[in-house]
Amino acid sequence: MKPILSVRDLHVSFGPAASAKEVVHGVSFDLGVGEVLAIVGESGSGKSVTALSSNRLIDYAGGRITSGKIELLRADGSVLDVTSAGKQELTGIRGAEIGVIFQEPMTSLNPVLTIGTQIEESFRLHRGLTGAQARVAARDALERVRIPDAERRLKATPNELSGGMLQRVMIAMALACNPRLLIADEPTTALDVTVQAQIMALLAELKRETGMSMIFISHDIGLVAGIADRVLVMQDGKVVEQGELSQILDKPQHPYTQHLLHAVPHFSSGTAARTDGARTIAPLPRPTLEVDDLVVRYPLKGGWFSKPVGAVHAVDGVAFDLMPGETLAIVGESGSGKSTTARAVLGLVSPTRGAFSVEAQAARPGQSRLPVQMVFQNPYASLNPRLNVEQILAEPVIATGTPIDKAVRDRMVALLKRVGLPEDSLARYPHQFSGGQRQRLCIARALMLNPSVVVLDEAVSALDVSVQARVLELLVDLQHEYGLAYLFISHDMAVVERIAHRVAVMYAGQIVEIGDAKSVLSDPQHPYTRKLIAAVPTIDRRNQHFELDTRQVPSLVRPVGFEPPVANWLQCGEDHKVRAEV
Amino acid sequence: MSYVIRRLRAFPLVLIGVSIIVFIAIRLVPGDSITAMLGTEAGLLTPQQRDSLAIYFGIDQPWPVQYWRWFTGLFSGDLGISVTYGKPVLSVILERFPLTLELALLAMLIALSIGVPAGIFAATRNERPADLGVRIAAMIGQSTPSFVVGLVIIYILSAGFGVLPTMGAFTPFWQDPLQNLGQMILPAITLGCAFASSVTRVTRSAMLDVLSDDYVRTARSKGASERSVVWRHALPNALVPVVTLSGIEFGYLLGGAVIVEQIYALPGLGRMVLEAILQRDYALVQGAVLFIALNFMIVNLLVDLAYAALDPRIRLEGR
Amino acid sequence: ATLRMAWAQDATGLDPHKQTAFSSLRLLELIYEPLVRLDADLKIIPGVATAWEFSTDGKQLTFKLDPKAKFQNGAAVTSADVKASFERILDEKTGAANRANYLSIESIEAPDAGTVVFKLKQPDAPILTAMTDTNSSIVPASEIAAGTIGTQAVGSGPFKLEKWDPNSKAALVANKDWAGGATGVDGIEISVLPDETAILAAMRTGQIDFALLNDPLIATLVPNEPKLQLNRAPLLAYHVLQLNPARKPMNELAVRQAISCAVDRKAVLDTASLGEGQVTGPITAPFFASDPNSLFCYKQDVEKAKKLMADAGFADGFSATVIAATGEPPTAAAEAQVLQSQLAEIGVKLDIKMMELNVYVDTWLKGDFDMAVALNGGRPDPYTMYNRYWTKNGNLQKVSNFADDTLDKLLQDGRAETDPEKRKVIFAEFDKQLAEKAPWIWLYTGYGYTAQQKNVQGFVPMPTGSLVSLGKVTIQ
Amino acid sequence: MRVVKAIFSHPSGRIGGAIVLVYLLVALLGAVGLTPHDPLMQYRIDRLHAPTSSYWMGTDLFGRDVMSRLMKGIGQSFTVAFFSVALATLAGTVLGLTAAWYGKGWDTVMMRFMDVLLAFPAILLALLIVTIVGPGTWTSVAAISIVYTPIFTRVVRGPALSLKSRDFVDAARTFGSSRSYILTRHLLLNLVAPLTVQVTLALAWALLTEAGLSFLGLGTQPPASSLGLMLSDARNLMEQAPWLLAFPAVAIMFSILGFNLLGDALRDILDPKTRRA
Ligand SMILES: Nc1ncnc2c1ncn2[C@@H]1O[C@H](COP(=O)(O)OP(=O)(O)OP(=O)(O)O)[C@@H](O)[C@H]1O
Ligand SMILES: Nc1ncnc2c1ncn2[C@@H]1O[C@H](COP(=O)(O)OP(=O)(O)OP(=O)(O)O)[C@@H](O)[C@H]1O
Ligand SMILES: [Mg+2]
Ligand SMILES: [Mg+2]
Repeated sequence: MKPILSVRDLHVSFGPAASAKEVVHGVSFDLGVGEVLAIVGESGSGKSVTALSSNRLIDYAGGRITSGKIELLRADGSVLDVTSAGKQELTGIRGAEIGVIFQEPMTSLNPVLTIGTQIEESFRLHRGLTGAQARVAARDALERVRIPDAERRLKATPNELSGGMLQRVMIAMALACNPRLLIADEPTTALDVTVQAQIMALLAELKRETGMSMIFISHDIGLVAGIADRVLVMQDGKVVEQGELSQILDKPQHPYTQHLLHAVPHFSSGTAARTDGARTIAPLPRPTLEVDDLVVRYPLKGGWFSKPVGAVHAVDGVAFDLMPGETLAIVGESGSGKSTTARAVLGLVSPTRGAFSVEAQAARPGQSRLPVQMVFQNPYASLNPRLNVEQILAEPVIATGTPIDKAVRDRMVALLKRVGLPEDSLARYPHQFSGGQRQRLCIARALMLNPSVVVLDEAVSALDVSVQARVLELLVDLQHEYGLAYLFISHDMAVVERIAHRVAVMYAGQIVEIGDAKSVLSDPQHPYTRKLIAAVPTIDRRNQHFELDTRQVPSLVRPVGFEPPVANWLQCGEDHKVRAEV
Repeated sequence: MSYVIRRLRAFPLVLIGVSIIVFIAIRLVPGDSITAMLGTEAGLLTPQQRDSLAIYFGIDQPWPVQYWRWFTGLFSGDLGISVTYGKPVLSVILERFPLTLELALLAMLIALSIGVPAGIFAATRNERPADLGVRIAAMIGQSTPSFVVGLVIIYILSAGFGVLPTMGAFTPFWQDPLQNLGQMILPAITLGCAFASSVTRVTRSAMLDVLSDDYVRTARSKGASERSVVWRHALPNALVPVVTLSGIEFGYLLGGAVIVEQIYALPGLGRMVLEAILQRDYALVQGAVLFIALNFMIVNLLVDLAYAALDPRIRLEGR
Repeated sequence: ATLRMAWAQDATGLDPHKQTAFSSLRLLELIYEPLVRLDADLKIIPGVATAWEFSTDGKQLTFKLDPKAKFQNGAAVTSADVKASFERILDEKTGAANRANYLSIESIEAPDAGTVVFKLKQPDAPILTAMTDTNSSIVPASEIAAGTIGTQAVGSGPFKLEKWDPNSKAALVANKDWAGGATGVDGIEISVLPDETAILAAMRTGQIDFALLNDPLIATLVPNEPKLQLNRAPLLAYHVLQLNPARKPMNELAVRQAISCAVDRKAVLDTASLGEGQVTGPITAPFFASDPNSLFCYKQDVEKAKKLMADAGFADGFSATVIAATGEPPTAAAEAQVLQSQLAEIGVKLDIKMMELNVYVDTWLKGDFDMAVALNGGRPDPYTMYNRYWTKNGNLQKVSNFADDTLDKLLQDGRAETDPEKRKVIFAEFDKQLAEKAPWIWLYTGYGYTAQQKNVQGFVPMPTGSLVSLGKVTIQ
Repeated sequence: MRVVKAIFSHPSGRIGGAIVLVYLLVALLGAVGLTPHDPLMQYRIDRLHAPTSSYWMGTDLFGRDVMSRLMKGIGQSFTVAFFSVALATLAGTVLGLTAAWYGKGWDTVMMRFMDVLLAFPAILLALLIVTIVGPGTWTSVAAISIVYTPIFTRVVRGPALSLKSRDFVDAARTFGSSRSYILTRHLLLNLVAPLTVQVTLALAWALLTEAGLSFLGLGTQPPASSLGLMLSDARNLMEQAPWLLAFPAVAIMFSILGFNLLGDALRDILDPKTRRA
């Protein structure tokens, strides 16, 4: 049988002809009817460019197909050479024969048009439907992607819906005209794990229903395990490996593929969890950081005279402690209060209530007044783009009032070396570094003052898998070397598994389960923890079916004076307790 | 709604500030109503004559008393009496306002109907000769002082073609739409010229930003035609800066376009205030500036409301 | 037909006794009439009064009113109205501009409806000329009593004010009851076009029949237009560089004379006004004026100037500030600049300070300047024109800052003398003295301009700039 | 230095930069007196002379060389524009920055005050200031800068508010960096780009405002020249001597064109989004 899409020796360049930069160097593949092809590879490897060449959307980004052939089998059985097709033909296949779902649902939907209008457009364009007909079709499309209360949602604008909802809308839009080929470009990267699981389930189900072909792009090889028939691994614009799913997962040939596979978590066995944990060592030293009954509330104002009408209970009664040399990971969905907890510990928001104490270790040279330092999620945003590295590293020192002398400069150089940055970095600016390097810079800066606790808020989430792995290794090494305690905040279970000694699970502003990593991850007790872990894609769960769950996260907004009930903890292991649900 | 109320609550404060500044400023200017009326002949007045004139003009009391008298009058809608017009200030202002409003609206209409399409045209031909042409034309339009444009238009029309709309008296639109438009069109073009140029530039750069946004790519992936992508998907998103600019310009124009009114002899607010300052018609200056400031704030509020209408992402909160 | 007329500046008010601005007078003189008027040769002709006569001792002035004269409200002009009008002018509470000219009036009597008798404290020949002023117009006694002068214009002149929208337009209709007979047009429609280039443009397109022009730069363009005609009349108002003799070094006679000698008056005229005017001495009324060439240093003489400066101890010159009003007259800035460049030749460094008109007036009235470029109004009678500055108790002593016995005496003599020829001799001497003492440097008199379509006929330009002859203008 | 290089490798920056440079050069020549004639010298016999080989741009009413006056006038106009924009930038930056940083009462008071100034018709405000103090170069500077200060305050306050909540500012707070350090290093330094663009735009407006003030006779004082004063002096001579209007008008147009092009280029160069890596 003829493949629906056949790509031969595709080369794509960007920029004006004279100074064109080729980013895809001779990619070839075939996609059979009803087949799912996964393209994996790190950021910038050319996944999107390759996929979006098949409907020539790259034209609008300034790209050009310089050579190669792309043949699309059309619904009527004819074959279209996409590389030489005219504008008319291209708009004819876009949407009708090739649907696309993009990575960022928040930005990929037009913010000023209602959901309904945007979905209806597809029907108008390719089906010639108008008015009430189009509206009905749009509602059906929304119902198809399991959006409850579809009629009402049609009138909503994108800002009124959550990320997961929006991604469903995107899917509904892409599938509106039953395209025979769906390109899903990292459709879940911007979403929470639990939401990701639902979207994946939905895609799998729709694929079964319609029998369409799909190109599924991802940088997470664990995720593709659930859906792909074939996998294509890309690096630097070239295909490095290509084959059946099981072949790639079980017998990876290329080192890069092996690397990707290594980064996938394996909780069930608990084998990957860190074993250098500190809790079992007796007698326990005094904790470096102790947090007790931390409450952060943001008042909500409204009405005529700006009276408080309620409060966002961002963090509600959080308590934990952190030993020297230990990593406590806080996991939870977006909005569960992880960052707020961290910011309270750092003194960036003032808690409504609660106490925390930081035990400074025996005075060490260069000890800062504030023994807690922070590494933020987005390494670019946390570095002032207009300061060079030397100025960046000097800042914490200047803040303590210490003059920048040779000793300080030596320490800078030493730290840069330690985190693996070239020595000549001092005079460079943040934009001259890659994402991973920037994060190392942030780590170096946090270490300038010899802190005892480092708070890492999503510190590796923005990084590529391979870069992520190297930064994590560095963190572990530094922890050993300096006896640092880490408060590690992440929503990525794979990462948590590799760095945490202990894990705290947050849900709606409260900790619902806390304990040592191995026992929490391999034997979760709280239903929410279970759901969270079940949602994490692993290569062990090939072509697995998820249950569709459309429950919403509970609102954190509470009336004035509301106090949550006192927590009731159940001990379920030596160092593992869970909150009892009432 | 509560947003509007919150914004409106700030109005009185700003207006009081404006009124105090204008009250003091106009009195700090040397000369007074008496010298304005009599010129150098004021030197022939006896002190007694002078005093009685001061009472006549209401400038006999100390400043705070004068201010208080004027300020309390405001609450009963009494802005005082204009000494040049011999009429209540409010009625003088309201007589002039329709012209100013119409001029501002026309100028904005011209600016938007030229500027927006031109900006889009340039943006969709980014860095190509057509784009460059539009941009240069826009910059030239923006950089020519309006009085030069006005003088040249008048000269060319009158000396070259022997035609000119009737000047001086203003015919309200509802009396004779044709004559009214005949009078207003040239001044509106003169003002619209620079205004359209700004609109073009802002539209162009906003469109360039928007055209590279993700949802535009989404629209294309659905097979939308180029026209629909530009006008339906991109343009509404690019309108916020255009509305901002138009709002600010419009707000300024509602204060009267002194120079253009002067050249085309239009009895608008701008010239009225200028004359009032020159005549030291204190009540009129105070009332007019207050009125203009109020307009400006209302326009600003409308612009902010327009944002929210244009872009549902924008939530109106405090400021 | 209606005469469509334009001017750049509108009247600033309607009270004929208080409004002194040139622009106000041009409107008010079409509505109101004084007792007597001036003709184009500055001779006194009947106004509301048909005849007048001084008593032999010069202390009583009697007017016979025109029985046909009627106010626009239909009432006849009576001696009661005249009496009430002058009493209003004399009342300090009114703040009337012309009051200072009537201080010699002791009482006003109205023996019958058609006769008014002014009793004077002393002989006062110039009082008659003062009465030609629009600021001495006769207004209805009833309007005075009602307090509506200034809000309603009810005069006895050729036109009736139908509508006035300040700074925009005014509509005048012919006064059918005008004692002067039928007017040539049915009415006048006045547009205020603040930019004179726009006035010219409007005249080119035939939109305007008649216009008042101020700026010689614009006026000189009118003759180039085949359909237009320019009327000009030499004015009594004079362009002058006022020195402040109260300030050093202008207190030195030699310095003032040096400045007078250093100035090339013709050049100032040629540059600032494109030669539109005549170099003048202090007195501008043709009947009294002397030949400028006979006056002190009216021919530029830089050498003499330098010598005078050296004599006064200012061989190296000095610095001073000269004030001028923006746009009033339009030539002021140009005059200041030409003078600046001329005085630089004798080492006088002038610093020009342009001021908004009112600021200028305020500064000028306080006498707070080194020098001032000014356009001062002229009067047909030298005494009325100059007593305010050069008599010892002149109201504007603060401005002139120059009290001089000779000048004072000459003016007093001129006032009391009723024989025109003798007065001429007195004022010739006054003219000579003033030029020689040079408290001010008189420069030139300009023209009053009006432009009209060629089909407009019957307009007579006047040295006072008056437009009263519009009453008889016709459109062919 | 890097910025200058970047400007000249940017297409519109090259043109804009060149125009501004030429103007600065001309202004400099005018300032040191290297003009074809003395700009104040009145050649009486050559009054209102059309352009000739000895007077390239003709002469004015007084017989002064228009070209020399233009050269001097450019310097004068630029002086007013530069100083007024500099003052407005300084005041606006300080006010905007502190308003954003301290928030609360100070912010409210400051922004309300700026609202008052903004709501005040700009040209009237300038007019009043000039009539109160009396015209002159420095009055124009003061008047124009007061008019533009609220605009700069807003331009600074908005971005400063968002910068204030950026991660690197939070990071600085966790180090305990001093307020002044954060304000200057983290906020101000990052405001340089939007400010620079605003400055070039404001320079263009200031030139036009100066022209407007001079048109109303309240700007530069004769016999000194400025672009606006030359234009306003020329208007009633437009028919006799069109060159008097044409040259200053073209000069003002090109200078504004130059600033606008430069502003566009700076916007591209200083914007990290479009900055070439
Ligand atoms: N509009 C563009 N202009 C210039 N270069 C581009 C453009 N879009 C992509 N590139 C380059 O093409 C290369 C491949 O980009 P592509 O978007 O296909 O990567 P990707 O594998 O999809 O990465 P990611 O996981 O980050 O989405 C990258 O090096 C990128 O810098
Ligand atoms: N300044 C604020 N005012 C009001 N509400 C806030 C504020 N900051 C945070 N919140 C709310 O507090 C809750 C917790 O936010 P937080 O940033 O701690 O979540 P998170 O777990 O870090 O989420 P993410 O994974 O998305 O970073 C959210 O609902 C958020 O909307
Ligand atoms: Mg991609
Ligand atoms: Mg967070």
